[in-house]
Amino acid sequence: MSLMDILAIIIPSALFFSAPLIFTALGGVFSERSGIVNIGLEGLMVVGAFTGIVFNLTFADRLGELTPWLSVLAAMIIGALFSLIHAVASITFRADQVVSGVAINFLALGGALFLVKKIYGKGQTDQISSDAVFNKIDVKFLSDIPIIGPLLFSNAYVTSYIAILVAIISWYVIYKTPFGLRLRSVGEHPLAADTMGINVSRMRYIAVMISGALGGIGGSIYALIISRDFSHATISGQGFMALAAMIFGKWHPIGALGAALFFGLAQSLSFTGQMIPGLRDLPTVYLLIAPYVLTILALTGFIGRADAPKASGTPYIKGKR
Amino acid sequence: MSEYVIEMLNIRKEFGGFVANDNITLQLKQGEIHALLGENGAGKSTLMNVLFGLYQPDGGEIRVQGEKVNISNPNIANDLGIGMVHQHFMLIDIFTVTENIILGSEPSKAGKINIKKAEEEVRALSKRYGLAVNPSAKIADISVGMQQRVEILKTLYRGAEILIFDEPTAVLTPQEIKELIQILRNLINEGKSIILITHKLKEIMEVCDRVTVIRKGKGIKTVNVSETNPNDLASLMVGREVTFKTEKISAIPGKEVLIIEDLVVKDSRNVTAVDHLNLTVHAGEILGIAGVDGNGQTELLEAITGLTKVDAGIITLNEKNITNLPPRKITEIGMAHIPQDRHKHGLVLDYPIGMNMVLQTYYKRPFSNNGILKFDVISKKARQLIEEFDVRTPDEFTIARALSGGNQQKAIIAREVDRNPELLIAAQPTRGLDVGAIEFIHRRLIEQRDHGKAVLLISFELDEIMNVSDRIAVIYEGKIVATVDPKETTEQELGLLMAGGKRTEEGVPS
Amino acid sequence: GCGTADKGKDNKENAGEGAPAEEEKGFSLAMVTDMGGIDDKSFNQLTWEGIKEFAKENNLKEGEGGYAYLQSTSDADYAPNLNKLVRSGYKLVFGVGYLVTDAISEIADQKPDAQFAIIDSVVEKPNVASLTFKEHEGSFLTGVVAGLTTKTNKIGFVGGVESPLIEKFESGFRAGVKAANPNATVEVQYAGSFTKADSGKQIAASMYASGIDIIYHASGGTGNGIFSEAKDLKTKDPNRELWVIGVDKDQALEHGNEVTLTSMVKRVDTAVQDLAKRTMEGDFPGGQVLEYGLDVDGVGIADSKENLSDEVLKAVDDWKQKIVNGDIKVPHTRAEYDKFEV
Amino acid sequence: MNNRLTNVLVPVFAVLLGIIVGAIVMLVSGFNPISGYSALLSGAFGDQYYIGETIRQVTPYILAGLAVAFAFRTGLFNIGVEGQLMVGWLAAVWVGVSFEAPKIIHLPLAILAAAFAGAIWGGIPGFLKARFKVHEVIVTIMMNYIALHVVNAIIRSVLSDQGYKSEKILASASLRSSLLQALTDYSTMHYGILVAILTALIMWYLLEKTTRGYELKAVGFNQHASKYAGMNVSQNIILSMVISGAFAGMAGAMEGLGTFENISVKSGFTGVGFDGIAVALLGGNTAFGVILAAILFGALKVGALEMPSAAGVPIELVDIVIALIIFFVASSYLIRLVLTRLKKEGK
Ligand SMILES: Nc1ncnc2c1ncn2[C@@H]1O[C@H](COP(=O)(O)OP(=O)(O)OP(=O)(O)O)[C@@H](O)[C@H]1O
Ligand SMILES: Nc1ncnc2c1ncn2[C@@H]1O[C@H](COP(=O)(O)OP(=O)(O)OP(=O)(O)O)[C@@H](O)[C@H]1O
Ligand SMILES: [Mg+2]
Ligand SMILES: [Mg+2]
Repeated sequence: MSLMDILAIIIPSALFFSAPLIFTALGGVFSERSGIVNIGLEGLMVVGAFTGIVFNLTFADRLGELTPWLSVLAAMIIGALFSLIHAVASITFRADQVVSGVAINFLALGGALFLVKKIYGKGQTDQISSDAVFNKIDVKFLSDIPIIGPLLFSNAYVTSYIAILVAIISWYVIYKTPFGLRLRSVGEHPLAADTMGINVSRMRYIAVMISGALGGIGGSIYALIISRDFSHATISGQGFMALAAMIFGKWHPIGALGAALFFGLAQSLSFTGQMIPGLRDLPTVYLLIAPYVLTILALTGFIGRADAPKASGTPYIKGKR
Repeated sequence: MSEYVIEMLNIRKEFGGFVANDNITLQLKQGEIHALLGENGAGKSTLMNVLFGLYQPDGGEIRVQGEKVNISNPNIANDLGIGMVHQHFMLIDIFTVTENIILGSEPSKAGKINIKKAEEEVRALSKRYGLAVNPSAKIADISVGMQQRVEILKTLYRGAEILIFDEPTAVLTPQEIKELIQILRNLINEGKSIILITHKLKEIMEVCDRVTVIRKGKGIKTVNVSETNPNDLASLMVGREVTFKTEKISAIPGKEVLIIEDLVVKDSRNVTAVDHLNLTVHAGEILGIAGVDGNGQTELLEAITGLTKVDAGIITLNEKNITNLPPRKITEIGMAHIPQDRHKHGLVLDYPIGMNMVLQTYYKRPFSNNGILKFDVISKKARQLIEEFDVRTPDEFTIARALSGGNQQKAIIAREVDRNPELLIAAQPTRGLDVGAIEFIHRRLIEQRDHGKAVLLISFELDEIMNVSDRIAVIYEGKIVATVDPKETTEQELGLLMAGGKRTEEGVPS
Repeated sequence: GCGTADKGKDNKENAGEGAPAEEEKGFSLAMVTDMGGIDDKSFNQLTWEGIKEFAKENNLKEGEGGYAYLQSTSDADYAPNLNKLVRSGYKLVFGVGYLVTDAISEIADQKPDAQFAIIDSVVEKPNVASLTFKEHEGSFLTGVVAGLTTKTNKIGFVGGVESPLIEKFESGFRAGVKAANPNATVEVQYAGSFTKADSGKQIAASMYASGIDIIYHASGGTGNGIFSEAKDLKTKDPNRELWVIGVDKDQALEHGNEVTLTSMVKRVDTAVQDLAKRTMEGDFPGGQVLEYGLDVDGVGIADSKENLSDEVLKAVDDWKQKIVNGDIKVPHTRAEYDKFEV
Repeated sequence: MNNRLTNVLVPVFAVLLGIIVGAIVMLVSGFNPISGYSALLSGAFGDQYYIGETIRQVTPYILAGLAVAFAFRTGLFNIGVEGQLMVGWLAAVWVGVSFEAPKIIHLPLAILAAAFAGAIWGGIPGFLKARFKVHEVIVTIMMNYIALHVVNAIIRSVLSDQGYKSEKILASASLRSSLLQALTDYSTMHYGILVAILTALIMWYLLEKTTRGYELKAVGFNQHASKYAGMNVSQNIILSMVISGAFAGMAGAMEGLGTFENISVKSGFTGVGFDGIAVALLGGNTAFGVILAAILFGALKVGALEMPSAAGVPIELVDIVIALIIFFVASSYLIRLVLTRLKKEGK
């Protein structure tokens, strides 16, 4: 296979693989930038996947074309509401944020499967219909550009582009708007923010709910585009990969985007690798672990240290120093 | 319409049973600088935090321009034209000066912060009040002095008419203090009124109109500065006589304990901070290093104590070469160190004060025995030190965090002095402390000297240097530019040398 | 299927009036699932369907004295679950999947007079019947289908986690392709998991992009990703010919037949029913290994054949005959495959 | 109010609240909480057999919990227990099948091998953190996946001939005992529980009584002050992860030498490592707390298996109850408020 062929294979598949991670990692960025550690991302994705699939199965015949979009919307809303639990616990009740995050993960999986059994009388849902999913597209005009056209703009899902767009928007919001400035101030030095008349709890509530919404989207597009159903194994570790992407990206939206894309590339490279003469003779295990080893090497080699927002993990209690 | 812009009447504030403010009354006249004076932990910050809306009073009332008000949060304080420069700066390191100033009331158009406009406004303000800042610099990269000017700008940006300064000078160099005092005057001329918390009586005498003294949470008395003097104020605040000039017998210098030859150290940004520096400290003397902040003091210290790498030169302690040795080796050879930043280096704030007392010695007998800690021994030692150095804490099991900076500092000094080292390094040992505590600490340093130990004192406070040192070395741009005898020099001369001026034979500045 | 719950109900009802109790001779049976649970769309589900079918015929009620299942949430649950069922007095206890092997042989020793059956694995104990399937033979037929259907002469196989069982699918399939179409090549990949749909989708993406037009998968939930990729490529370009071959059940029923070429079905359900019947009639084949192959239709290709041309079906039947007659021996390891000649 | 009393009451209330809310969930979703919980209870403690199974489940939870807790106490977050557990399991079985030896040698050797393997797997992230400041959370997550695939590959290529599982370990390396089986009516309980409790004691002693523990905690609280005080920060970070990893590896040994007596190809994570995070946090990252939390956790998990058959309640409900308990423990501030209220009214 020529390099071009290989790229033409791995880049599109990296794009759809990364999209859910991008959304979810961005959610993590919002939450942690406001000072709330969120290792509940996994759980938020579960809730998103569950909602997306159930909504899709329930309304597909009535909503037609719009079904996938509305499924994602539903997942977004439910994700945001679900994350309120984390917000209440860790902001209002000053819970240890890691503990609360862990609880979120248990609650999400337990609750979702419990409901699936209630609703469908079995442990996993049916496959959603092919008429109610996002389709692969070639972007008009762009896909005709030589070289990058086929690589970047063909055989892709619109959600991947939305993910990248959302990453850029997030960067703008966090670094260019008053809201973003306040968000970061609350995550760095809540007392200072308070003295500047910023409502610390409110900012943190908003941030956590944004992370819930984005996590919900991430989970739903994973389920809608990749697994097409929901079961105990649909979301198994992607949330933690998103967490890794967020840290890898140094709590920065564009960084998180880059990290998520990196994971996607590494993954699809390792699978495509199995078909490249020479590499195919390697024992499979080398290719299976390659993405993770690459990540560690990348971190060690040129990413290096990253500092979390100063106040992340610590509840803000008025009048305490 | 009363003559007072602010009236705090019988303010009471408790922290879980502990009475921090016990019916304190403070009245601020339009256009005056009103000093608030009290020991560490007397309740000054608490009182001001009440006025600024960070704490809610448990009793009493607040009036602004004669109107009774309820300041339930800082927003309301801002709206009432009250601004506060906090004791522990409220700045966000990773933000720029401008971002810190506009935070919470950002000029924006189409949802985007208009950073250009903001920076212009900041420039205008800093010009008007003579508060030199670089609007686009990150807080982490600017000097403490500039950080404080940023704090002041924050309040002015919000149109504050009444400004509260909580121990603004504790962290400043003499130069910066001079500038600050000028700034305060400008502010008054611009029609502002000021409450100034400070432990430095000299400053009160210099700029303030009236002063309110509080002790252990109770209001003692309010006097016109013109009708009082430092000694009266000191005894009012401490509740006993305080001597300022710590008198001491003249030193009998012995052998050379610390010898530094051609030391070169690079700072974190890898620029030469200590530049071929030579220095010697003898047994039985206190060598004071005078200098403006940022002339290499920090790097010099870290080099001597092994916290940072030496690029060239040799450091000798007790005839042993300690250049680039790990901190523990150096400690064992006989060095103790009262660090500049007590919270960052001095203490493990989440450990009980007792455990902090053995921070460098826990692994040695009698505090531990082949790897097993001996808690009874440690507690005994801790109680002894707490007693001896009068560290105000319920017991040795209280975590260090809950102590006032003043008492935290005493604990550190107790620990370091108790190791009875050949060389004691004291960096800014009295920063932020009240005169009582300062007097106590100075006596301890001199005691060490009198036991024939070498003491290296680094301070930005000239009168501390002048008071305590037997010899003064002036550091400028990483070099020792002069060594003078405190008896034969003047603050003016030192100030000049610290600014890089030359020195003539007669010791009269040219 | 969705209706299971109600089915359960109504046969409870007619059990209530219709069949008198003594007719059941108190026979009861139960199963222990692996982590997949009774609706894993694979052998757990098939076993459960077999049990339910049998129960229906013999008017057994769900619950003690009738039929039941216990789900395992981790490998550590197999032993306790098996033990539970024996202690609740079920006459015949199924363990499903090779992962349950050790647990069964252990409990079988502890409870010598209980009767067990293990599916997909062998336990040599007097009180354990082992039901295995000649997946390689069934896979051989799907290989034949693939070999004759491919336009590009490039075919893919995707396995879940490498193991002897999946190796049977792989070897049999490759042999079938080789037999039917020597010019076709088979690309083999393992996802390293039975649950990573994203890996499945990425593998499928790269395989289809590299010109492969048929993928046979033996990778459980990972296969979902393969189907979703195939469907999306098909939706985008309806004239494009690409296929997935399903496994265990007739996956066309679940994924539709626009991309499902055929499926290699394991009639676990019928095997379970046979065994249950024999056991109820007092003819429990303890200690025996019952191998279900093409000969007894224990394995084979699925009923939905819309996508299979007559000559393909014809070829399939011929090869099936050859195998049943023993004219050719289908390899079930890579080693045997390498030696395999037609 | 009496602080010690509160500290005892808070978790108790948290558990009660969790169970109550769980009951409400059952009610609204049409199940009978009484039968649900009695099934849970009998499934966990019903008779000696179930007790045996519960103890067997508690054993690895204790060790995994200790691993997470130990790292937490020194300011590190070890999400990699899962992977460290797997390599430990592999190492233990490897030693268990490789050669014969008297039990006094063979069994300890196998456990040590597991601890050692886990220590290396945990030490790598520790080293990368200390040396390159790489965030331990990412590295440990990545190491989990690497462990999964590498362990599977070794089982197939080294411990078996392309098979799916290793040989059964030799009796001389087994933690099982006919005595325990007789006592618990053939449960899979084994002597590992003693190992786990011993390890808890060791952790407590190490952290609370020794100079090493003093250093580790100091570094966890404030690296600058520790460096100033002459401690070797990097060394302590690595050591902390090494010890944490060793505990996790021993959790693997419990599975390999006790519960399963072999190791088979895994198609996914065991989950014990992730549950360990919850156990540690529930237990307040203290050795004793971890033991209690592990018992609670193990009982819930084992008891849950009984709920579908005996009460028709889906297993997942237990995850919900667990989650709720964790929430209420975390939100102890709320409970403290309530308790102080009650006290006030009492007066
Ligand atoms: N957040 C708090 N929680 C509990 N007690 C407090 C708190 N803040 C202050 N106190 C108590 O109130 C007393 C006064 O504290 P305050 O900060 O006002 O002292 P201060 O006068 O500012 O001391 P310093 O001169 O050192 O700044 C302290 O001694 C302390 O015991
Ligand atoms: N979180 C807290 N809980 C209890 N008491 C506190 C707390 N924070 C501060 N205090 C009390 O507040 C008092 C003053 O605190 P503060 O930090 O102002 O002391 P300080 O001497 O001003 O410190 P520094 O010298 O560093 O400025 C101390 O006596 C301390 O006991
Ligand atoms: Mg103060
Ligand atoms: Mg102070």
